[in-house]
Amino acid sequence: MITVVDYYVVASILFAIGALGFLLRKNVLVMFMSVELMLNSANLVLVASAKSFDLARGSAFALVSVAVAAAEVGVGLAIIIALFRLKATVDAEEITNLRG
Amino acid sequence: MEENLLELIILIPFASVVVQYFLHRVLPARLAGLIACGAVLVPFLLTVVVGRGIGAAAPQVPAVTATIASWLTGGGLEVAFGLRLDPLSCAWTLVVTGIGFLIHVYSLGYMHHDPGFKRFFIYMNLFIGSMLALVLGDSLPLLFLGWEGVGLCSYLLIGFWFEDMNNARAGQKAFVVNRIGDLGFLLAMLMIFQTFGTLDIAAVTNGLSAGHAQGTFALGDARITLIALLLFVGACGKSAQLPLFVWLPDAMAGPTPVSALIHAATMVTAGIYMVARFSVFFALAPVASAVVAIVGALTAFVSATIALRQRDIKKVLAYSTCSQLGYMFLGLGVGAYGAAVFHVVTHAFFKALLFLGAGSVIHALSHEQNAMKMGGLKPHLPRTHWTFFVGCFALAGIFPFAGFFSKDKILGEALLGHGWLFPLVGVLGLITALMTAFYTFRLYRLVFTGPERLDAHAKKHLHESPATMTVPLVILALLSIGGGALSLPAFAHFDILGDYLRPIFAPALAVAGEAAHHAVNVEVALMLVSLAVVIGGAWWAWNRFARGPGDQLPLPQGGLPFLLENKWFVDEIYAIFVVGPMRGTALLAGFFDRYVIDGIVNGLARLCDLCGAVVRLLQNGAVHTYALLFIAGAVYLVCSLL
Amino acid sequence: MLMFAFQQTSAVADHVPLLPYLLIVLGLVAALLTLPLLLGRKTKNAVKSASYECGVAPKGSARQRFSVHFYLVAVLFILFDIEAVFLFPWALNIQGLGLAGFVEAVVFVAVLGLGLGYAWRKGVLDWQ
Amino acid sequence: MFQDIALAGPILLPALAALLLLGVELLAGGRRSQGSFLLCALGALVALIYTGYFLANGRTGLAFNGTLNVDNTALLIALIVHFSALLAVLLSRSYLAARRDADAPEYYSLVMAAASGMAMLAAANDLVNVFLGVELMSIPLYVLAAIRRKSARSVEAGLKYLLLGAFASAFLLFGMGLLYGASGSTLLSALPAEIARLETNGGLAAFGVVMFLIGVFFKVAAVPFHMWTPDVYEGSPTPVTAFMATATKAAAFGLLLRFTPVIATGMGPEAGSSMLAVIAVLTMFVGNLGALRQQNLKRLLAYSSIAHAGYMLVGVAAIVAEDGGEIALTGSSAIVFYLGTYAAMNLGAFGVAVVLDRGEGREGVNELKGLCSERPLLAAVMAVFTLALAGVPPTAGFLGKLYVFSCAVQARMYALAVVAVLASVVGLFYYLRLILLMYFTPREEGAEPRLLRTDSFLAVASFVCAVLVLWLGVLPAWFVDFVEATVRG
Repeated sequence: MITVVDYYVVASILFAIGALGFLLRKNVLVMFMSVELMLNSANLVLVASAKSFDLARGSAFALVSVAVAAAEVGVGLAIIIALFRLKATVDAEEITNLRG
Repeated sequence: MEENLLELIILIPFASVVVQYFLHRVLPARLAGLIACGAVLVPFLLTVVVGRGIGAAAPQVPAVTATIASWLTGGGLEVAFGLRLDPLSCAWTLVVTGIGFLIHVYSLGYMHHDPGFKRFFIYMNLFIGSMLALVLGDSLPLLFLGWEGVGLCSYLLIGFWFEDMNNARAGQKAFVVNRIGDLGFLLAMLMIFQTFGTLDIAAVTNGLSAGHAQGTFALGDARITLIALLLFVGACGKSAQLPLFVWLPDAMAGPTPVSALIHAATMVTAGIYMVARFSVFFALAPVASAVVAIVGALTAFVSATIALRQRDIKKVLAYSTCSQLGYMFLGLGVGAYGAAVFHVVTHAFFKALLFLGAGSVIHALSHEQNAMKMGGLKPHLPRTHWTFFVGCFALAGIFPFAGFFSKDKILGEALLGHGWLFPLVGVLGLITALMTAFYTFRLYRLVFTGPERLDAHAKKHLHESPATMTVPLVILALLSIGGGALSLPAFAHFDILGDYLRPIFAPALAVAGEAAHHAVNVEVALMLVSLAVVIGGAWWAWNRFARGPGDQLPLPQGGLPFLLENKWFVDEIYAIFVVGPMRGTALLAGFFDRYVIDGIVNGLARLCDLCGAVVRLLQNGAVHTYALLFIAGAVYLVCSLL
Repeated sequence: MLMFAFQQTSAVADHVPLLPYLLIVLGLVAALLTLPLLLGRKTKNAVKSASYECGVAPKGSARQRFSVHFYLVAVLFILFDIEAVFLFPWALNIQGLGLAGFVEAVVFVAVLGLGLGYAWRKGVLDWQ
Repeated sequence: MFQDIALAGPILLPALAALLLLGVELLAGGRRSQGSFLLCALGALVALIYTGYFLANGRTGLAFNGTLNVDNTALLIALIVHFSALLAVLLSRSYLAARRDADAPEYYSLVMAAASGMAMLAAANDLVNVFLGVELMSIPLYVLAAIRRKSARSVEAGLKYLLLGAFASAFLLFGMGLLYGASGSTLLSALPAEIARLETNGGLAAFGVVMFLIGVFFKVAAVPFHMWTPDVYEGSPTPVTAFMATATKAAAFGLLLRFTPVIATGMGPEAGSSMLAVIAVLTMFVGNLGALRQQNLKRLLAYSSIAHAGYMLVGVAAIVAEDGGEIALTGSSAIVFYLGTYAAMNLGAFGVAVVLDRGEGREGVNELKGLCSERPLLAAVMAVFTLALAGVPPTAGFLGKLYVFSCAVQARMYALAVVAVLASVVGLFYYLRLILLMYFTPREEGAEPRLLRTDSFLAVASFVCAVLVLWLGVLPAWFVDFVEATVRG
């Protein structure tokens, strides 16, 4: 029997995968993708909870968060392109001019 | 009417600061200096006018109060910008503005050629204003405001002549050490607020007296003791007591009038003021009082030993200031509150005189401060010489100069006190008196008599100081001679200051029990003993340094054989029983000062730097490091739930 | 008996109509894949094995650069695409939401339109 | 409906300004930097006056089915946000005029959009609105950080902020999901009761609270979620940094204040406050220690802003410790007071940094050398800000600290109060160094005299800040009364 808790577990695993991806990958684009995975795991929690309470609010919330995430992606890609134009790299480890 | 005058007392110095700051391009230097002097003289006159009205001893503490504006409210806190002129604050205000005015006038001459002339007077006026806020404020926050303000001015003035960062260390040291004291003060303030629900000083002290009468606060109540101790930590920082006294000798790097005003006559007595202000707390906390007495006596003793061999004329006076402040705390600790305040007043007279005299000497010798390179200045600087000479008598405490009466009052209360502690600190005080007389006359002999040891450059410019500098010296010398008349010994039944202050300390003395009145012959005998001790010390130094520094010219190593050559019986006893241990103590104290206290202060700074380096090392610019720390923090927080 | 079991677990019962649909889909896919093999003529040359009509060439350097315009348009597309999602719930409840809902939707579209106009003005849509 | 829109005015007006700015750019085209500057400043001013009017007349209430709670605290925070926005815009003019690599209309439009998000965050009473507010605040800030797109440092700052900010948003959203799962409600005001009702999900709620808080900690720059702060503050254009440091902090603390009941029920007052206390202590010390040897003024102020977040967290910890009761009110007003005064002093300090920068990116602390003799008024103003940041009386900074720390004492968290005072002592070192540089250190031998131009808008802004800092320090009664009366409602 699949309960809402199972959804939470799956979501947590997805979240952890995303966080690990963010930590381990050097490519800025892939790191960004990992964040999207984390956001979607949160959406999973929202939708699963909405289902378990039989309330629509959580699903609507998920919809909003998807839209907001899209906006974030738009901005993110733009900044990454600006960076690539300046430094010809998308390696996060090479972007360490600001430090100390 | 009186309220308005009271407000003016504190507003005038600040107004003068504002005027001088914004018009500093326009104002001629001379005029700026005169404005600054006037901004101190007028408050002094106003204080005299207002203060006369509160002389009458009533059951209620007589006072004039004024509220300038409402200040802090909220969180159950109601604090106004209120001023309160009662006998205690009146005494301090008169000293601050009176001596302050003389020192301002003196500075007109002393700082005449300095490019920072105008800046100097702005800081000085700012200092006077802050000090008045400290003394006149009727609430703890206002007191703290003044407390910080004088600290800031002191810091600015110590660093006055410093051109680059490294040399500003002295100023920074003063600031940091004071901060440790402030921490105690702040905590005490928070605890007082928690206990009494108000920060109004009169309300707090009245509340405590009433609470004691109703049995809420027993004698030796732990909370009251803790508050008293924390207050004393604050006082230790500001008034340069063990172990926080290290900053004061370093502070001598500032211009000499600053040393006279801030580091001798006024600011450093702020700690005394605070303890006197909260005397009820200390009366109810015998442990805290004992700590005050012991710390005071030890400071007096240790600083005096260090002063014995100092070569820098200002350093001698600086250590002497620490030592005299120790006397005052000793007095407060043994319950001789009135005597301690009396000593504050006389000390302000003669220490300001000595510092200004030293300044005059330094001025005449083109900034030479080493007493080993002076000598024989008596004919060249006649007015400076005789005023300084008077100051020496007062500091040493020789009858009938001012220092004699105040010092003797403290020593008398201590030596004749009950238990074992009071006589013990009294004896320590007596030994200190001996050393005080010794180093005072050593300094006098080294500077003014004996063979001239000036270098050529200093000799060429040798001249007596102008009248702006010598007139304040003369006035201070007269005060040092006659100041003792303010409060003659009990049997003389002439005690203006004591009567004036009585209502202030009545609650504290009611708690602790009024000191027993001693028979006249006991008091007189005691006076004679202390006088004998002091004169002995003075006479010995007088003879020993008749021909200049003698064995003290080379560095201290190998001084002991010379001492043994000396045929004097007293000298030999002194050498065997006193000088040896004293030299040890002095060495130890110097060592303690240099390595332990400095070490702790510097070590803390270095530790902070090290931690800062670690923080900056982690900040390596890589997003991955940041994310790793982020996740580590997240994992820690989540795990802390389990 | 079977129906009884289905009634008990209604979640499964809800999906029963999907079963024939699934079978049809699978059958169709299988048929489409196998029939050309059986019926079609087989010619092999480069043009024939290339992707049909459009899209990115399947082979070549992975480091090949694309015009930034390509990304800009793609990003714009994603944004407007997703914002359109919000119009669906509104459309479904258009009766209940009434005039106020209509005004809100108009404002929403107007703001989106402003964004589009801005992008247009900035020359994002000029394909040069 | 119209009532709702009127209440949401502090949120909608800056948004409208943002759209107008885009619209003007759309119709007029080209780079009308002067016009967009004036339009933006006008928008911020109107929003500020509107918020002030509502505050003065007690026009508060719930809007949009209770998803926005425009109460007095929200209005106060919005007031601080709009004040910061206005002053940051005033600083921007001369900064942007000296640089050719940022587009003015977009810049101003984004500032207004972010201000709208911040105001929304302050009033949000629903998780959806919280998330929207956070993102509407953050996304424009990402772009603003990177807006000098020819400058590698600016773009690097934007990228770092974006990556880590999105990362933190994921935590925030995940926490919201869990809280929703634990309560079945997205209304912040309903969360504590619902969580208590569905007590079986207690663990879930606590987990949710922690994840949510991590997201908020990132926004207020609390250790160890602070690492972005120094880099982003250094790389961003100076006025943007000033805006970020003051307004973001205000908005995020507004959210945190509204969230305190949820922390207390979700984690329990004990665990919640001790966690906040640990974070607060770490934040105060790391911030102050990191600033010790900084050579870059903006970076130094960044670390200082971390430390200030720590001081304010002390107050939050106190509020959570005594769930409900008197301290919730005094603590809230103390923190709001702190935020207001901090905004004034920090904006002022950044204003001076803009003057010293001279459009050439001179950000070293050594630029302060000899300022006293060159520009005494500027030096005095900077000294006021520095002393205020250090918390030295009689400036407002001292009072803010006093209020916040005394909250900790009221909540019987004595150790925390002592540590907080100690940390502020450490902080003195580097603030003092700035004063030393200005007043005691002359410039190098043979250094050219500098041409320090003060744009008139910038001068007005700095002057307003200095007056506020001193006024609120010397005679704060009216402001404290006002804040406390309004927070009490």
